[in-house]
Amino acid sequence: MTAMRVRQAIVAALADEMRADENVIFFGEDVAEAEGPFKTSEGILEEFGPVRVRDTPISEMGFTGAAVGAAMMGLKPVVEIMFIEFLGVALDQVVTEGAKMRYLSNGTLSVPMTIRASVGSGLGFGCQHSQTLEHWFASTPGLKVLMPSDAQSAYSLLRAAIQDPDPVIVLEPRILYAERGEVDTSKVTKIGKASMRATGSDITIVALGHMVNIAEAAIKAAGVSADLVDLQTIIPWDRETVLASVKKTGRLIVVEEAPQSGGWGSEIVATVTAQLFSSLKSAPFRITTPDVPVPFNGGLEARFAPTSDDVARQIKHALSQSGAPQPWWVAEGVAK
Amino acid sequence: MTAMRVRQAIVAALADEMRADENVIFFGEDVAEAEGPFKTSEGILEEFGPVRVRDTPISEMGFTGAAVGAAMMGLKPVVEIMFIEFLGVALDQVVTEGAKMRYLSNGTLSVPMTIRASVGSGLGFGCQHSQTLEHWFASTPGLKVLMPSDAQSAYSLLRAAIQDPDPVIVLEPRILYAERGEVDTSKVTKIGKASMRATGSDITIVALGHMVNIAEAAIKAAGVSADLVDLQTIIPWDRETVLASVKKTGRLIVVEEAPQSGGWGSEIVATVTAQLFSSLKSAPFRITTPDVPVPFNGGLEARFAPTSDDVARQIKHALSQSGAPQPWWVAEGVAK
Amino acid sequence: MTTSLERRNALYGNDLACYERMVEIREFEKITNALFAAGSIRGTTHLAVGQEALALGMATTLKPTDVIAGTYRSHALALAFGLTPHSVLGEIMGKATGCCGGVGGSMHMCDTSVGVLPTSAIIGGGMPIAAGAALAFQVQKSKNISVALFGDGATNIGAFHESLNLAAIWKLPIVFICDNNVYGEYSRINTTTPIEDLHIRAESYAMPHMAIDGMDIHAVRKGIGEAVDRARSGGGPTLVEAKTYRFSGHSRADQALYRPEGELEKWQKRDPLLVTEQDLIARKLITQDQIDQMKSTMEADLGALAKKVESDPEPELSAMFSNIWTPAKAGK
Amino acid sequence: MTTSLERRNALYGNDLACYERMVEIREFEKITNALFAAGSIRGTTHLAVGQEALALGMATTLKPTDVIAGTYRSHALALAFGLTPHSVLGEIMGKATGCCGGVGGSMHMCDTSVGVLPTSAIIGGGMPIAAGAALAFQVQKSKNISVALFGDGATNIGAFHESLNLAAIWKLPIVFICDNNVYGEYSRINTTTPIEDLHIRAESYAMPHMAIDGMDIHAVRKGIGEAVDRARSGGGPTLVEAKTYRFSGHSRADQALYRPEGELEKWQKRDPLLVTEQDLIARKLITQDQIDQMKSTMEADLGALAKKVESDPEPELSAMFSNIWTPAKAGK
Ligand SMILES: Cc1ncc(C[n+]2csc(CCOP(=O)(O)OP(=O)(O)O)c2C)c(N)n1
Ligand SMILES: Cc1ncc(C[n+]2csc(CCOP(=O)(O)OP(=O)(O)O)c2C)c(N)n1
Ligand SMILES: [Mg+2]
Ligand SMILES: [Mg+2]
Repeated sequence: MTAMRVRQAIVAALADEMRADENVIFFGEDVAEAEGPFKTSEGILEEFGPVRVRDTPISEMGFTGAAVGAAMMGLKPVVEIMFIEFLGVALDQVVTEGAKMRYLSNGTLSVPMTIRASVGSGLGFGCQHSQTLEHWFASTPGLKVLMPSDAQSAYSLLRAAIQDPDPVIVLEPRILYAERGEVDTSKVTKIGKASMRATGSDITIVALGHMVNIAEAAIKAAGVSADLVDLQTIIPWDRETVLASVKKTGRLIVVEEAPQSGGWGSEIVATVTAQLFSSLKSAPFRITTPDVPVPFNGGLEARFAPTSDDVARQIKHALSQSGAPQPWWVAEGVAK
Repeated sequence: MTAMRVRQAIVAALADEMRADENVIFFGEDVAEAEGPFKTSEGILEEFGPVRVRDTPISEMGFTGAAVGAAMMGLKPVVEIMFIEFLGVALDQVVTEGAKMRYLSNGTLSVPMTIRASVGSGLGFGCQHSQTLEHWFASTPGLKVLMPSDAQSAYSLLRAAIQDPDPVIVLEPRILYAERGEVDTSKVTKIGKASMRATGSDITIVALGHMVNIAEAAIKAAGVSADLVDLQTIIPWDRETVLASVKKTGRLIVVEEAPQSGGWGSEIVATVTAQLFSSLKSAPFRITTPDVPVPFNGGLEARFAPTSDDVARQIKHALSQSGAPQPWWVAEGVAK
Repeated sequence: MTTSLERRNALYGNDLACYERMVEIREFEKITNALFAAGSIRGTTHLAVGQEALALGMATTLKPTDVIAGTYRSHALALAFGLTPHSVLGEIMGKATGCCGGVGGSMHMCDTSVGVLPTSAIIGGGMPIAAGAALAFQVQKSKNISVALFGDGATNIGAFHESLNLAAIWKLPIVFICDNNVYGEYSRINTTTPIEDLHIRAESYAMPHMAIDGMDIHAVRKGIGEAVDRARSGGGPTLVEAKTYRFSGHSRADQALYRPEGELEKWQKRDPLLVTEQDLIARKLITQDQIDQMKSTMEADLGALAKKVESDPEPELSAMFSNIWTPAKAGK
Repeated sequence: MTTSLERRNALYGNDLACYERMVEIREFEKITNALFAAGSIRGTTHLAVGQEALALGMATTLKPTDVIAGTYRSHALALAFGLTPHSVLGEIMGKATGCCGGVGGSMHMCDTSVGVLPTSAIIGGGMPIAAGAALAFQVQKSKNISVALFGDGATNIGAFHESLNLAAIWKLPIVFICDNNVYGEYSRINTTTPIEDLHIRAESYAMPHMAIDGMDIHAVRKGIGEAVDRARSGGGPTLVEAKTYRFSGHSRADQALYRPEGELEKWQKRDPLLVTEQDLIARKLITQDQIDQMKSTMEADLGALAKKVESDPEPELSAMFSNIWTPAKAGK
């Protein structure tokens, strides 16, 4: 075990994979000479050299597609998308090309590429640089989408992603880059497997990325006994673990940093409801962000993503009443 | 009332709006001289001339963004995206620019643009030309997304879209273009309002686009008394109508042409479950496509989207058992 | 049974075989068109009539280990590069015997044994992918090269610009080949593009460029050969514009009534089959009689094939669930 | 209170006022930088030091009814076009008094009263939008024109290519202005772009183009003026490359240590303020003393403003829910 910041864990995972397999290459905007706008590639160019580690022009379509093509030829490219929004100019290469190449080659080609992208609110980057956007990749058979919640999962998920024979997107909560944690570098996560951050009996809380930390604090604040499921893989998500937990607790809350309408949490709620309808003790529900662009102002942005206080309030509600609670903006009369 | 094909209803709506408001302009690939690859702009160039009706280069990013800019300056541009997949190279302009311009201008600008795009499976166009992709637009405050199910709604929704002061995307099920129906050209739909295709007492079926027709046939085949809600607007969807119906029936099925994982139906199920938990008589569930790319082969493609037979089977299940039925591929042992 | 690779290898150094393959493509497309008209083919199909010389020129200049990323209009490419008419027609008809097992369709040709990467039905979609394949060859220090094949209309999409710039700055072993057949769907190129010689767009990337006569296999080989040599020897990318003509409509039932009068007739004099026939006859490699014979044999053979393919097996229902993901790899 | 429009109008035909605005921008950015260092500004901020002559040249060549779509690096643009230091700093600090009510931040300037469209933080994102505004002017038969302002790095993204082609084929009243400040983030332009004179990319669209000295307001006015006249008189688009230099790092704490030795010093001799001072002194419009005086007054004034803005009100919680959708229009 080594203490590292999340961004150092990312560097370590990339370096370990690059050492283990010379087919792993890495490129993106300012990732080589400048070692990454978020310092997520410190020392990578120096150790692996300019053939395997490259700065790209500002051409997300071009270089993301290049990763698809290089992967089809046997390399394992890792690309960095600085802010997830930038895939808005390149989604075609991910969803319509990369994810479908195994299918369109009748199984003769695979696309072992990894896209790393920073996501999320909380740092004052404004509404074009603060979303999580998991839903852009939803409903895309062929893709896998992961999100770490701490240094250990940042390390273990990235290694798993690079080793995986399919296109994998790792969405990294930007707000965690500077956070520290202990990392066991022998651990490589199994893609598609959730991890239990806490175990308990009264309620199941499912979360992803930084919301796992928020939920953890909320569980403590609420003083309840809860299973806290860190999904880790959002596509395809771990139905087995979630269903087993809710079967046990009879209650489900999903905490997500995505707008109320159309976030991934509804998938969890809908599946659990369909499968475990008669075991449910109260209404499963989601705690989300409101349906608004991410505001820049600090006071507003602090209220944008679920807070541990608000999650605690809603956990308590779930344990005492069968109906779902109101989101804070309704409860406080700020909006409908 | 006039009998028209869906594609004629689209032409009629566009022409009526262009007659009513000279700020309405129209462009896209081969929509002027050639009158549209799907003949959805027959006579438009002739009537309105080359200043207002234009063919574009193959540049979805360029011309979709141009619609955003023109809308900000007071025009009401309508653009045609031939197949929804082509927005994969231009999503930025829709989600990250267009939808956020009102917000980023502190409310001084609006973006009254309409994007029409053909969607859906069933016609042998293969996996890069057959998806519905509503989820690309999910979780985007500022956007509105509509989908017609017949000639009348094709007409009424398009007129509403063009009149609306926000960016609106109309997803047109390609399979319906040649279908005929009666159209009352005095009807303009209210965006955000669902329409009841059928009313009944035992179960609520929520569907969108062509799946409304499939569900209608299934209800007949199953011989049940059902509310059939044609959502019409998927973002923002009509919570009020759906909740009122399920309150009455106690049962909910969502029929959607989107993969099982991450489709919009989970949003409906999750919201209904959270709001009406104690009124539910059986598990609400979704009937979806499997998590696969759209296959080209006719026999396979015929099984891709929900069929009326299969929907009927699942309706009957819902009325007799409290748990959700299995999708056909599980029930038939073809896949997990 | 002949493999794709054998069919490909049969072409090298054999101009007669190349001509025969051109005839095969031409007759194949006639049958495709007829099957479509008869309702035996679903969806859409984009005929490659007029692309024969370009396809054969590329097939015989590239090695089978090189790769090419093409478009929805790739029947000529597929047949020239070696795919059997059976596997191409099988795919177009959605049969289990198709090159993609029948789940891809007319727009999606693929055969990695001869370097045909899955063709993309998204304009420009294959270009960054081809650049990526070239990147792989560069990193792997392989001598293989990559080709991106695309239409005139594709030169207006962002992926074109980004791919060329990326290839130039990284000096990738790639040749960009623009099949300028004058039309993109129903639009003449001059209505969407303010320049006539598309290849000059390479100047934006300090990239060598040229126009070639895409109707003459020798001109194609010469031009592309130069670009291929440059790529293979580490000299970086080239943009080649092949001047061709789309003899068919864009797809399916398009009659191409929008063509200016006389244009088709003018180009018909440069029909790649005609050009090759004149060359072969002049070189005394074939006679007019043999040509006529070859065409009617081909027509008959492919007609018989089409009958056979019509009764080929459909893919199993399970094919719908295959080749999507590998199961996730187990971790520790 | 002075309005944005008044501040804009004060510049026309008044070179001294233009110089003073340049000083304002320079001092404003010093304060922005200091506030950022002190933790009073959240997120990120991209200084426009070096952009002053370009910004003022544009502001005085365009009319207030023309529009411009800029980028995240738009403090100079905003101030030059008329926005008050209060509304710009208010936005940067997230205050209710900011030009976007504090919900946008440093990357998102906007003031439609002087034609500043919301600046986009997506590279190339504003370019198709600017083309669209030009389209509107063309359709409306307005005499207004549109400007897209973007960096050197942006010339490698697809939106650049598509926007220029579209503007050319439709002969839109637009001027594309590339602020080539030598760097895109931490990358020198020559590491990402294989040509030096970016404006030659206009050849791909048969579009007139030119390079101008972006450090000299007179050169800027002359070059852009020509392009503006062309656009306004129906002659279509122009690509103008303004040769400038980014005197600051890319954003925030970037020290720009990657600059080759001597480069900054070389460019400092062309500092737009210096160039303008020399011009004004030569024209006897100002003395060195007056310059020094003006700078210290400006520094003091803006310092005082910054204090004031720090205590400006924060946006209400309800601002988070505003300006997203209009309520859906009622139908029948
Ligand atoms: C991104 C995208 N936009 C539009 C289309 C629809 N489309 C299919 S073929 C075509 C014309 C392409 O013309 P060109 O590149 O000249 O190729 P050709 O068909 O002549 O071979 C268009 C616009 C598409 N497939 N992808
Ligand atoms: C699509 C996209 N990719 C990447 C970025 C990240 N980014 C922000 S500024 C920048 C550099 C831009 O350089 P240039 O265009 O020269 O403008 P300058 O900052 O020099 O004004 C990059 C890559 C972005 N905002 N959008
Ligand atoms: Mg063409
Ligand atoms: Mg720059």
